[in-house]
Amino acid sequence: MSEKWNIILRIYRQKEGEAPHMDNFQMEVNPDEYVIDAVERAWAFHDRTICFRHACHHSTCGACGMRVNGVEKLTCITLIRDVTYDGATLKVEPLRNFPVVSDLAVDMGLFYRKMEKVDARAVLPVTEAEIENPPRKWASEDSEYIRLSDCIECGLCISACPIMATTPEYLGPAPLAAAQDHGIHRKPELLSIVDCEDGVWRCHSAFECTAVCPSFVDPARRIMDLRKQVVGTRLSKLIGKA
Amino acid sequence: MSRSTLSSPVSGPRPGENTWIWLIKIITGPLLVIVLGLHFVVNHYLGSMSSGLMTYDDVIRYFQNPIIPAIEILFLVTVVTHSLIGLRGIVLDMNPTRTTLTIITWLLVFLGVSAIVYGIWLALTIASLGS
Amino acid sequence: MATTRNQPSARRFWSWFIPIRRDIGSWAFALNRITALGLTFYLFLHLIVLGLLAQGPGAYDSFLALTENPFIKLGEWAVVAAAILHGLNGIRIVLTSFGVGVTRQKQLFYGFMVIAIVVILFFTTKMYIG
Amino acid sequence: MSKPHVIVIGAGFTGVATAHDLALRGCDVTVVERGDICHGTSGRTHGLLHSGGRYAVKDKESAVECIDENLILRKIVPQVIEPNGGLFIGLNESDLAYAEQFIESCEECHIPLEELKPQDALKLEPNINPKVLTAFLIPDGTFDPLRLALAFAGTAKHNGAKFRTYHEVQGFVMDGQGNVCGVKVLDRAANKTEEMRADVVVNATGAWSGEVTAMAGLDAPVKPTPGIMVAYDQRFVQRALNRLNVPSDGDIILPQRRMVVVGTTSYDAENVDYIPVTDDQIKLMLERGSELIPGIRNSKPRGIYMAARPLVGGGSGRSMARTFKCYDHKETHNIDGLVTITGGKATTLRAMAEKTADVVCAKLDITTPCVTKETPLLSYRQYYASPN
Repeated sequence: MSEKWNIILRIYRQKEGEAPHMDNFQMEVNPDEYVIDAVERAWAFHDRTICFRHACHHSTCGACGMRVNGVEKLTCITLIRDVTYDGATLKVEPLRNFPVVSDLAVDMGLFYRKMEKVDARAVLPVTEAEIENPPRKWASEDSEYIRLSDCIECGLCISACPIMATTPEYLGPAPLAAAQDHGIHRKPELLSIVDCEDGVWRCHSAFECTAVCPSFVDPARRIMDLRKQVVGTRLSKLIGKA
Repeated sequence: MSRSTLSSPVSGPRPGENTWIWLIKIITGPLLVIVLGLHFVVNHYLGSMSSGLMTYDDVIRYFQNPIIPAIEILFLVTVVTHSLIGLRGIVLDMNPTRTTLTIITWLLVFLGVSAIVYGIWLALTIASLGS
Repeated sequence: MATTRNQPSARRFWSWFIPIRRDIGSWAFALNRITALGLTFYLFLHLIVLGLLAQGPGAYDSFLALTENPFIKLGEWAVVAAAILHGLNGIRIVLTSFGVGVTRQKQLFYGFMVIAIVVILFFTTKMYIG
Repeated sequence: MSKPHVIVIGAGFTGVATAHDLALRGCDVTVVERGDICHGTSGRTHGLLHSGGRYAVKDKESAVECIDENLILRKIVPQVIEPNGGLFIGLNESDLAYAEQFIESCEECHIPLEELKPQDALKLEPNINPKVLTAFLIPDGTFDPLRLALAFAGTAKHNGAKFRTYHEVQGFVMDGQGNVCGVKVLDRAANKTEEMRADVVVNATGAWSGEVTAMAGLDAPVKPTPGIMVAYDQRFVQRALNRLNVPSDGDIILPQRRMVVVGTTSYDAENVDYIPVTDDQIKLMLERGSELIPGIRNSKPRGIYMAARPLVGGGSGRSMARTFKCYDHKETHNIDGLVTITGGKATTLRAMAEKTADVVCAKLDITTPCVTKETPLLSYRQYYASPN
């Protein structure tokens, strides 16, 4: 059943101190493979100096986010069939708004530090209210099971957000979504972190983050909800004082 | 201008924006849609010119009813506030330094206040011309 | 050891206005920003022009004659169009900011744009044929 | 007296855990990795926090290691674990026959076990095969592979360890007497080579440890044994699900975030750098997986990948022991300064590090004992908190 396609894998290359350029690799691929497999094969058989980041290959770790044909994707769950066709090129570039370590590998340190600043939850109860309503039906409702949170800190939303492109100081969609996941009422110290120039007020409703989020987090909607929480808290404080 | 963020720690919350600035922008927005709608109607229906625009005399007559200058001044205040807050938002997206931001903020405030004062004076003089 | 390329920097602010391969939200964002800049420029131009009213009928009415000039008329049409587009998109942002229709923000945008086009067509006929 | 310098090659589970242990025992550690954290097999595990149940019957040694480590990891790094337990389910007669041995062996390996009636099992996990005949509750769990490694790496970094990612070891630096005293490294991000000196070099490159020891003219009896894993886009169960039989292909299903991961197979492979996924194995996972959870048939795959286990010792595939070995090449090949650690399971990363650190500390006559059993790890994001 494994069909064969001949594609040109066009990879962004950059070593420290050298000007970035694009390298083309003529490759035979199976369209039902994933983009990360093509990149890994380019490293294994074509050019051992290609640097790229990957780990779990099934969208739980968030390491393999890249721009595929200009759009942010988790390359481990993006089928080659969905992003190119036989005889075409497949352009792979690093995520935007992160310093490039080399080629496709970027340094997401500052992004992780922002997630730590809002103390984003890594694990949460399975029955925690889902963002969708009605909430997804879990196998057993009344359980006290714990699961890893939806956000896998892959950085796609950070790369897609037009405001993130203006300043490294902006918290960005994922940290704000994590703050919303806590809720200001449950974690009041978040108020001063998100109610500022680099917080919820910089979002200009492009909804790009939700468009590229691979993990059901819907950060844009959470930012809007966080805004309501902040306005509500500020108003009640004002009325409380008055 | 962009330094590597490799080792930069997460900076403290910067006070350039807050709930109130956003709320004012969000409240003046829909208010504007209503008042601007009114303004369009007036400008394109009540005027004596074929295109509906108002000549000098139309304007004077229109301003006799005291409610009109009041509405126009309200409209002026909302539109100036809304647009300058929005403009400041765009400036923020240019990642200005603290001093640049403060200078620009005060410039915008000055521009806004002088526009409003000038507008009020203009509306009152036009209203007085009629009597 | 990482280079500073590819990093957030305000220098590339023009990328706001060319959201190729981006989602409809970015087009709305770009449209909102362009119309906002246009409207703010017009606002202050409009204030200055109205100043002529204070100098008596001659100055004002003679300026009014200018509105027949096709370029000025087109400019005025653009202002009307920009105001309608910006206004309706602004309503979308207000609604989504308070959670209304936030899961259907695309449909909201398309809906508002249809209304905008209808209203603009109405005003165009009013201005050019009316 | 300055701290002894140890270079650890490989930032997979074993490498980062060893760095953590050695940093706590007062060593100056540098981890050298050609990719990023979890670039090799460690990333592509299915994430089973092993209770040892699967190996209780046939490989008691590694089963006991697993259950001990399972309980320790739940204590020291809870924020990367889904501690919801596991379920062994029997679906046919041969499964029932296996139950007898299974209960005995688990008790022998002090793995807590509780038999459930079929309807109770179905009440706990409604999506499992309704034709379940018997079920056993067992303390399995699942973890996020990258974050488990980052938790160890972050804590190690906090205690002074340095991480050189995208640095590929190309050879060893030998002193006059044929002993290893450093590594020749290519910084792949800058295309520059450099030499790094160390008192001891630890080769923690798992399935690649054979390739690395070959650079010193030695061979390590590691047999890369790949296995396929297929992730599906629905979370059918809260617990790890195992088939009650002799370990075979496609008899484990693990929940992880909003997915389930079906594993695995076991066969020999030569080229470890790239192991292709074959269609027949994907079909096998779907077939076997849907025996355990029929619902898998109408869910979509979300990531299909291959990972090469670093198995040690004789035999091949399923018959090989899952325990780990630590070689001090001074004893095995009279080459001092090089220690290789390979084999083992993801769950036993702390125990492997303890054993390796014991060997390294003995060589460096460091007497501080291992404390990783009771030292809680920092948040995995700490790895990014303090830049290198």
